Amino acid sequence: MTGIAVSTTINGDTIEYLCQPDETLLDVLRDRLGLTGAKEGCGTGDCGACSVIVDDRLVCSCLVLGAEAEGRRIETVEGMAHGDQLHTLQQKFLEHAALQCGICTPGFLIAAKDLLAKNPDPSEEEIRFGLAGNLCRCTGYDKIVRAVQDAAHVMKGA
Amino acid sequence: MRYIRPLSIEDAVGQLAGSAGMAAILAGGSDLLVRMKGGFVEPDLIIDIKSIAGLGEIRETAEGFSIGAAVPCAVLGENAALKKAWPGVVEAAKLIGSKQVQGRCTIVGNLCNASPAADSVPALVAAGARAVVAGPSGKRTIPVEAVPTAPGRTSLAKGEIIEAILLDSQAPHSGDAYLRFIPRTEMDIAVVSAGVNLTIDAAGVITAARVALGAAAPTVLLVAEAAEALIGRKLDEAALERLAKVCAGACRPIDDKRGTIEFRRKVAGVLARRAATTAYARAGGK
Amino acid sequence: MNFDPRFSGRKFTSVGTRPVRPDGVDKVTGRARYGADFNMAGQLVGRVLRSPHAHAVIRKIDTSKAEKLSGVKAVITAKDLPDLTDGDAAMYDILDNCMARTKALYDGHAVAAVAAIDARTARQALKLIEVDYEILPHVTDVDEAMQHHAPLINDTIFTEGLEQKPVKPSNVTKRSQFGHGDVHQGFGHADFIVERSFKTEQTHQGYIEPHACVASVSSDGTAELWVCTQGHFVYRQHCAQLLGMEASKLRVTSSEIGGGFGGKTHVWAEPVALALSRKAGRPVKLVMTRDEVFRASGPTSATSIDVKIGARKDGTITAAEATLRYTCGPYAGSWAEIGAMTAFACYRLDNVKTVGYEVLVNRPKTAAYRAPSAPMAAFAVESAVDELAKELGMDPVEFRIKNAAQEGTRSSYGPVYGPIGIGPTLEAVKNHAHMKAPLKKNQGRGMACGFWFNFGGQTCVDLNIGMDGSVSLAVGTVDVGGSRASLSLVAAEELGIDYSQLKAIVADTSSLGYNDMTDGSRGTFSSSMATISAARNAIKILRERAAQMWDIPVDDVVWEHGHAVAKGDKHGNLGKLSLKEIAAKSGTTGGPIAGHSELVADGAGVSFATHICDIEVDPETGAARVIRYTVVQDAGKAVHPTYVEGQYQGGAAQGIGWALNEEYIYGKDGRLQNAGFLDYRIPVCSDLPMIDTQILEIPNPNHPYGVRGVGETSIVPPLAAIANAVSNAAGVRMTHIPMSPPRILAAIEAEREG
Amino acid sequence: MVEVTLWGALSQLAGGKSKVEVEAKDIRELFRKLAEQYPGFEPWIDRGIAVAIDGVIYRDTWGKKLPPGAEIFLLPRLAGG
Repeated sequence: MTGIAVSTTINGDTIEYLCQPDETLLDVLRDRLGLTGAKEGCGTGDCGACSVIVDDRLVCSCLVLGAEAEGRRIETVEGMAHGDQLHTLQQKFLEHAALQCGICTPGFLIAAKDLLAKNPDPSEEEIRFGLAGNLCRCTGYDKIVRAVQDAAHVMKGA
Repeated sequence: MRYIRPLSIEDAVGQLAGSAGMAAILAGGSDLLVRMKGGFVEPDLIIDIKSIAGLGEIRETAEGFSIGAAVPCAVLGENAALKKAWPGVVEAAKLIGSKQVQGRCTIVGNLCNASPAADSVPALVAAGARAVVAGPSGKRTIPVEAVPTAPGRTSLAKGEIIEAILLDSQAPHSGDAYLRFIPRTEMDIAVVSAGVNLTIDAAGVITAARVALGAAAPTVLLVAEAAEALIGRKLDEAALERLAKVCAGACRPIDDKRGTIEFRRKVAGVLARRAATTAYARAGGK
Repeated sequence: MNFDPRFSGRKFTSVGTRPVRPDGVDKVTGRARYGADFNMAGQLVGRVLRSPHAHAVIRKIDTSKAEKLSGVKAVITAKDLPDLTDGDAAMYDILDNCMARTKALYDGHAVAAVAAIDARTARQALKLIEVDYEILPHVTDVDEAMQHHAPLINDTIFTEGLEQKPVKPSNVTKRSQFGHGDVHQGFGHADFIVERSFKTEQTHQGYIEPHACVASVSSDGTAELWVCTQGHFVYRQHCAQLLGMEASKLRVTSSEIGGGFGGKTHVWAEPVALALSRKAGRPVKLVMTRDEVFRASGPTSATSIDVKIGARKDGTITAAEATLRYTCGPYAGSWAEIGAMTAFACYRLDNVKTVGYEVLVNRPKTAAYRAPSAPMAAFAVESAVDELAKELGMDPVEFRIKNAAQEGTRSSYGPVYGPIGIGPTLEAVKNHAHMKAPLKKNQGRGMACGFWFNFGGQTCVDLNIGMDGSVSLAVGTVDVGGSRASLSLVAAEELGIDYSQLKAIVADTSSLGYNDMTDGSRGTFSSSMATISAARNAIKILRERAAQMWDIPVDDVVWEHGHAVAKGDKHGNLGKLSLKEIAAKSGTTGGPIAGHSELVADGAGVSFATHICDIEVDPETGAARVIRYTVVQDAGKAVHPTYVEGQYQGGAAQGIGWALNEEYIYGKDGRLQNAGFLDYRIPVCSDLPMIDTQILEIPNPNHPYGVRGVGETSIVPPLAAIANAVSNAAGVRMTHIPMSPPRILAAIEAEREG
Repeated sequence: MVEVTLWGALSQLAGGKSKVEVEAKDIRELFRKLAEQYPGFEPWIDRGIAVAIDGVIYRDTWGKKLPPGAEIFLLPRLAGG
């Protein structure tokens, strides 16, 4: 088995790395690049904790090979804030206490960002179905949905 | 283990045919990577087909639509023409996994994974879809229902790749629909499912119909008797009753962690009824 | 230490507000470090080999091929974790569960482990370990395991708690009994009696973060452990004991924790990681896969419960009886005992009897799950209570109010209650708008009550005041859901300063005295008590320093709103000294200012909740959907109300999952068939409505601010509330949890066919 | 002298008595005297027994005073989640 050289863009930066053919993008982000914001909750695409955006598509990074990132544009939770200015979603998650343990939070933020990019004015039902790929075991989702609603409201006004 | 990214279907077929050990096709990866993670497969060669020209596109042809093998299901939902012509097929494709999985999974992958519970397959079968198979000896086109032969098995020979799914233009006064049953509202594998495609005449009498059931047998079931129960009738209560009964009777399900034989039989009938009602309305029937 | 924990009825400035949590920004930016987010230089990858058999003798393990594989640095079996438990049966069970010694007792039981340079090598090494198993007959069902002919899981166990010591070993490890009065006589006075049997399936806490740790053992006998846990001090004790180390030489740091709910109160992988590191001489990172979490951590009990309740025509319950059988996995536990204690705790009963049986099965060792054992008992009891109300023709809320326990009632588990909140939660539910909202076709409403004990325990807190006047608070209870925010509010309240001047952290085991874990709803209850005590100790020093600065007697200095104030006419011109001003001079008034506290926070007080739920059932498919949900619970005092609501909502959501879809499914071969989030179906966002909450504040007399534990009680009522709602929606009484669509449809069909 | 109510398992070790009288000022003395009177209690005390004094449950505060006339109940020491 030999390493595959990959050149990609992560949160706007050009990044080059070597990876093995069976390494997932999640493995690469966490173990090779130190970007541990994406979490492995299941490794099988069932929990959404590893959500990232690849070329404007929301995906589970555990279901993407590191080798597939060649030439792509990847967004992770580490790229959501601008300097010390939090993204509106991040701010609203804090204000609404939309996190308890916080392990699912990076995945929810990325999924919510993708949701609002495609549907800036979602109904509660659209939010719930749009975020159905992200499991949260602490909150019962109530405060997460409210945070996304509030963020959508603020972002529309901006 | 090797990972390659061929640029032509011929190259992919050649690599696949010539591979010594186990070779796997990678499009969306939502089944392959899960199997690799679980240690169920350890391919010697991964052939990523996403760089092959045309495989990532939905083309409108004279006959209808050609959906490339690397088109993610999310893209099906974004194609207005396809959605208009085959809403049932698109609904089915959009039910696979989460938004995250939608961004990756493909209907060809769903078909080749050969799970009896695959969501898009009953809808494709009801729609009369065909698969374009590229192989070492050229190309052939086969009905979708001829692809899976048993759970996890397909009729594809060594070196063969499905490069596209063909859907004819929908006939006038026709409609299709797909419904599945899952315990939650999202994220589950179908416990049982039904796809219905039908055409009506001016009087609302059904002139053609195809009914397919998923997770009801080792492979997708195209239930001819269910179509017969509809053809020549309006979709009245008697026809629906007959359809439900025939579908329940046609099932050969199993008891497993997702459902019981009893449950699958009953709900197959219920879903066929409901899907037929939607398809009929889409066809313009009242 | 003279700390007075009694409720003082003070007015609050900080407590009861809703600021952003101190660990929040790290958690929304991906910077917070959880169990698997930490690495050490030279670290190896640990992997565990697990039994595929439910019950098997381990005849021989040959690790030689794995050891020879290039890149493998250590392979261990039970031989590398020798028995140092010295007759401590509970610790021996923990050891055997970490690494099977003579028998594999469940599908997923660890039998060997490797440490290698990377994950791929470790995986290959596992395949090279040869285990020679002699497969034994197994049993996974609770009722089957109690039969005489059932396969024996441990032939040294004889049922405890029987009148006569049994002559034969059994899978029933213990019988326990609670109650008072004479139930036989009580049933004799009843006009109506409901008697039913119930079953609940095994569920998992389902935390999204798998167990993870990094262990590093040095050749000098010191070690470090980074781990996600609900109690790093307890993990230190257990690991040190199992590895023969001195506790003070093992420094355990708790990472941010990605959910626990009781599931991270128990060591599994940590002693294995330490043993691997000791053998390899390098740090070892061990992260469970999701499959391993389901197969080999600690799910809840599966149960089988019989309930009998009788009442007079006027609605007075005359007698109540229950027999509760709970699985423990393959090791002795006290899970049915808790069920037996909690079952009827909501009611005022003259005649009550509960009997619990602890049952061994070939399933993973049962661990606590949020108010452990109470939800199943409440499901059975509250279902029967609802049915009885129906037979009496009484409103289910009124029937419960009539029979609810109150101050002075002898509880079903023994002691007489002090002031309690069951009555107020029922009254609140009775008057709640939800109870009056109209229902549509195929919809039904259900309600149910729940009880939980709540605990306190050993607690230690350090409060340090910096020279700039900012305050750092070091606590030893792991923050599972926002307790750093609530404890900062408490410290701010007591010191009279602003929340923003504080920073709370969870200290490691070498930096603070022993703390019990965050379980039993104790995190905020006990650490807030210690925080108040520490703050008061610091205030004493602040007053002394102010007295020095003013050169007056310390008795003339009082602490008011964050300032030292000189009292009496003599010092009228002295003004005030702020905490910041006193801190700035601390270097020359006696050095650093700190407040320390160590205490046992007992007197947590019991907790009650009542839930309301609307369900819509599809009569053709048996699908049940939650339409509306309301939680009413007593918090004593909600320190940070938003996080209290969060606990209520989270517990309700977990209960909804348990009620409708979550269950361990074993095949005939005793193997777990759904060890993943695909087929172990926890609720997704689109499954749930908003979950309304109503916080009642009935002060706990044994806490200075009146705080009660709030974390667990919310999972107790949902199973029953949903079962009652399904019953009202579909006209069928559901007796088997989860009420999955096939079970509901089968019940509807059976009812139709009469 | 306080009257102490035992739960089932302890009651068996005390020869079937559900209530026993003990001269004790606090929980520590209570446990010591109980262990003297009923040696079978010792392993239970080691494993942990909770004491309810007038309905309030104490698990570790062995210095807690036992007020005269108080209702004293021994209970199994439980775990939470």
